[in-house]
Amino acid sequence: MDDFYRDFILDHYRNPRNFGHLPEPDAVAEDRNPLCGDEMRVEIAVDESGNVSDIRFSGKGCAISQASASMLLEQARGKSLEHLLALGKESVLENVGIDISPTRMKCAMLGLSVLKSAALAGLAKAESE
Amino acid sequence: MDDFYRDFILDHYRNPRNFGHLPEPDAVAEDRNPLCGDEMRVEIAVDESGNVSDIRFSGKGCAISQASASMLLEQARGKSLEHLLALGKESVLENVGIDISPTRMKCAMLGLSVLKSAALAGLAKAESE
Amino acid sequence: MSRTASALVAGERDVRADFPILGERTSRGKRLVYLDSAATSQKPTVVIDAIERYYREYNANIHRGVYEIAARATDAFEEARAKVARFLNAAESAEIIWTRNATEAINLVAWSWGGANLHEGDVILVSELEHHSNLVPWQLLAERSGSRLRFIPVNDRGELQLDTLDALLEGCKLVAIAHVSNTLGTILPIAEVVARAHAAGAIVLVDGAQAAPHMPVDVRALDADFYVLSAHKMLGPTGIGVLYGKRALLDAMPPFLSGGDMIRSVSYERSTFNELPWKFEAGTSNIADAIAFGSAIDYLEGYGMENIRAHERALLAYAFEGLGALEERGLAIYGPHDPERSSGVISMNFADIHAHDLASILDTEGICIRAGHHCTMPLMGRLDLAATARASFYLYNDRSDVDALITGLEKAAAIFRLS
Amino acid sequence: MSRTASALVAGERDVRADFPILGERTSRGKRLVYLDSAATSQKPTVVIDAIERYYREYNANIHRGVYEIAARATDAFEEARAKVARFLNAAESAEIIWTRNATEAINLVAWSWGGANLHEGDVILVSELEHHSNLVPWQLLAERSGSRLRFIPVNDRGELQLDTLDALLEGCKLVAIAHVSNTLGTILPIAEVVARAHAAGAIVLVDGAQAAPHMPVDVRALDADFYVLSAHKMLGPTGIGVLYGKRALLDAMPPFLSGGDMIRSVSYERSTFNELPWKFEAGTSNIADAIAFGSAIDYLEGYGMENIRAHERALLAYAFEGLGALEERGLAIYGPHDPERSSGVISMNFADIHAHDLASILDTEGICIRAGHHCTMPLMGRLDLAATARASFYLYNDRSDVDALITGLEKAAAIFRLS
Ligand SMILES: Cc1ncc(COP(=O)(O)O)c(C=O)c1O
Ligand SMILES: Cc1ncc(COP(=O)(O)O)c(C=O)c1O
Repeated sequence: MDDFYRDFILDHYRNPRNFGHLPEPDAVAEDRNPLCGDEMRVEIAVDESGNVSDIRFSGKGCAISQASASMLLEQARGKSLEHLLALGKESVLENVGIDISPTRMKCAMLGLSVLKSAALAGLAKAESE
Repeated sequence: MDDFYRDFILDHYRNPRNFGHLPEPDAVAEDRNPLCGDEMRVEIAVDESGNVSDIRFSGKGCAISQASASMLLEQARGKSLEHLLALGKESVLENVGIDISPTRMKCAMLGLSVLKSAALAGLAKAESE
Repeated sequence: MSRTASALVAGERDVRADFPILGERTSRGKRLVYLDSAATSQKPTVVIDAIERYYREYNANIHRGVYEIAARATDAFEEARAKVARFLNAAESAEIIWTRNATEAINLVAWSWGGANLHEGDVILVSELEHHSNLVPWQLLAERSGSRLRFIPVNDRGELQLDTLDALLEGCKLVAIAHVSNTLGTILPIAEVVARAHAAGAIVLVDGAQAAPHMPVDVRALDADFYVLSAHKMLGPTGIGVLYGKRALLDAMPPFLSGGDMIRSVSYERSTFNELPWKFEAGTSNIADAIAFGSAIDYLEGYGMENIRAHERALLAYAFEGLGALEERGLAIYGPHDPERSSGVISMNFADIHAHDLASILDTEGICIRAGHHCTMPLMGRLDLAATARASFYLYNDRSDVDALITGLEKAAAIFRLS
Repeated sequence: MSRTASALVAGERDVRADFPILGERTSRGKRLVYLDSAATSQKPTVVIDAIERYYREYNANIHRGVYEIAARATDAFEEARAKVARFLNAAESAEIIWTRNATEAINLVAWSWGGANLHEGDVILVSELEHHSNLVPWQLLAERSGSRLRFIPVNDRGELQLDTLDALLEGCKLVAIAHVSNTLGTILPIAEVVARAHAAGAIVLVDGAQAAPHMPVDVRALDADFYVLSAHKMLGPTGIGVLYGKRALLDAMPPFLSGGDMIRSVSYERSTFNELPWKFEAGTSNIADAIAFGSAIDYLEGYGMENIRAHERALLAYAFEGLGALEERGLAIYGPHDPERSSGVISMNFADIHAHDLASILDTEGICIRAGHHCTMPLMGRLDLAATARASFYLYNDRSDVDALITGLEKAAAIFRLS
């Protein structure tokens, strides 16, 4: 794990992209890693064609969860909500590019899981409209 | 323990002395060995000078508890209630005349314990009269 | 495991070698003839070693530890849960809740499910042969909730009488029933009881403390709503047991014991709770013993539950035959007296020898049996018995143990001068 | 035991030799630097051996067994209870109830005593630094009974503020409070809280999970009404804990878990209950682990609780000194920061390195610490912390472990490019 903390990871940790809040999000989700208590929130704005037009995350967490979320969200812009829902673990693991120990896997996947919850909320909302 | 079951023990077990009930007991007590469920009841009649004039026990139990009670009660007749209250373990152990394994000690002492409860009840009654 | 499987083929001696205690001698130099497995089973070396290995190599608290041994302990602990799920054929590991023993598992249901679902006038149905652990919690629940107990009767052989079941099920919310009687060995027709209970709108808790050790159990085939067991009766350590419950029921139940580990988030004023199975596991679990119970399950599966059942059935037949010779001297055997309908339990009395005296005399020969009411006082009353002497078998017993028992009974007859 | 005592005199290496796991290497070949004893302690060989001996030589169910090994098991089990009673200076063994852990002990009081004694409008008083296990059960009890929770405040260093205590005690029936904080190490002024609570007519439950392992505890000197602990934090096995209660309170409490062993007599319709302590012990107890906990107590007493306290105090002073050098690089230490007023716990954060990342990096060096909220989420909120990294000591730690921790922190600083 000590080789996990390379420069670009620390940069995403210390300068997370898309961090903060949207004025009028179309879909929001938040979750908590029950084992450590870290919280994360994802807000999505959707354009007319159902693609992500803007996105933010917020919360406190370790370098693994924050950097993983920051990198993942960079790729979410412009994607359809269905596309986000179909994302698997690999999408996170390819970004970090290094094996993550099983004890920290939940940290790495927190962003993915909240992102997918937000996408699901967005789809449900679209359907009910 | 196999040498415990000598002839006089088996005789007391199969033909317990003072077994049954008194028509009008002055004091009664019963108890149960919670570990095996065996029950025993002792009934005492007291004469004017406060000594045991008649006594009975009843209940179901193993040879150890029944024989021990039967032998003990034979010696209780004519004794004062105070005397009964002061009886110790030795009074039972001397009767059986052989070491009793710790697991069976509760069986051997059941009669003594109920006899003493009955004596206590008798003394309490005498006092309140 | 392959060794165990071959041991069965090669004869029973090798199985005994897996259980170190069976090589011990009593203070009188007798070999141990252990016939009290219904009270608690002996443990094979693999189970004892699993405990030792945990404490010597990777003892750590689980679930929240980042470091290596904590991860290893967490994996082993959850792997043991998965083994139990597979062993019982549960739909998922999350339906397996660790408890201290079968008793605690029953109490968990009585307090949590019972507290939320039982009300004034409701009926709880149990059988007349239940262990106190599957009776007293329901008495107390009835008292708390204003509900009433009813009893499925048994006949004089301890067999369940189902002709009045539908009437008994009227107004019934919960049936709590043993899978196998610990006092008589009777195997109960659980699938039928469950089907009829479900038809009447009641759910069923099955007390599997005496079944899970001795025969294949498939909770989904039985369609049991709850199923409980104790590890210590099935080669596992003391201090660990299991509540199986269907997810829908467990999900809807309020928490019972609360504290660390079972929460999701806590503020000063209120808390939200973790998902299954941890929602019901408060505080530090019995980590070592859960892991060791997983090893016990491996051992049992290596032997094969069908093989255990077959072995005990054969031993029971052999014992009934041998004991038959003592019947004319006053030996009375209770229960169905039929290896097809009993698990490996023989409850008896010998002439006028009290069960305690019998057990003491057998003890001098190194033979361990249980004497008393076997935590089924009401059943003893129903059968008009004060106490019985109970011999119970497991996979490590063999014909020589039965022979020793019979010799011991003959010695008791001599000591008590039976003709 | 004499060996242990002399080990202390001869230097600390010999104590480490009593703990087999401390001789293990991690997968990266590092020696184990175990600094997570507040989560669970390591176990000396004597404790592991006690478990093994039970299963290999005299495993049997207790209390009702007539045969030799059952008698031996019963004696050992009750002897362990007597050791706990002596260790805590209880008035009698009957005041010692076995539970699974401290959490279950607290829940027992919440359900049984709380159910019988707490009513609409009553107040339960806890402190702001409680472990979830000494908070959530009271939240749920408050909900069930209509009573309310109040909180004794702590200051920013995690020290109890008692100036408003008398006002807080108004209408209060029960105070539930930690003896030592698991997150900060703070030692709380229990005797004073008890005296003032009693004066106000409230009883006091003391959560001793972090105190009993580390310092002499005398429940009668404290005048605690209930005192709880977990064996696994004090050299004993997982799966066994203790509720101490004053006899008068325990006697008056209704039963909680029910079933085998805790009854006096049972009929189909109702039951009467056994005397203390068995009244609260339903089903087969965790026999092996209770006995092994007795061995842990022997070991602790052989070392001497005063000596453990002195050893940890010295180690804490040494650590504070060593860690001081890192403060200018951003190391923050929480809690009283004073060896006289803390038990062997150091909670910290290092610049902007999240506690989890710190723990992962230390893990690569074989150093085991805990990261997170330590089951005290509300306290973390109160102190405005998301998580801390916690190192905790026990009798087997020494200066080399502190040195390793400091080296590990320096490595983390390098990895995170701290200036
Ligand atoms: C202060 C305190 N109370 C209670 C507990 C709960 O202990 P257990 O999980 O053994 O029940 C702990 C353990 O983390 C603790 O530190
Ligand atoms: C049928 C039955 N149910 C429940 C129990 C209780 O098991 P435990 O004491 O392990 O909780 C037993 C054990 O004697 C049993 O035989």
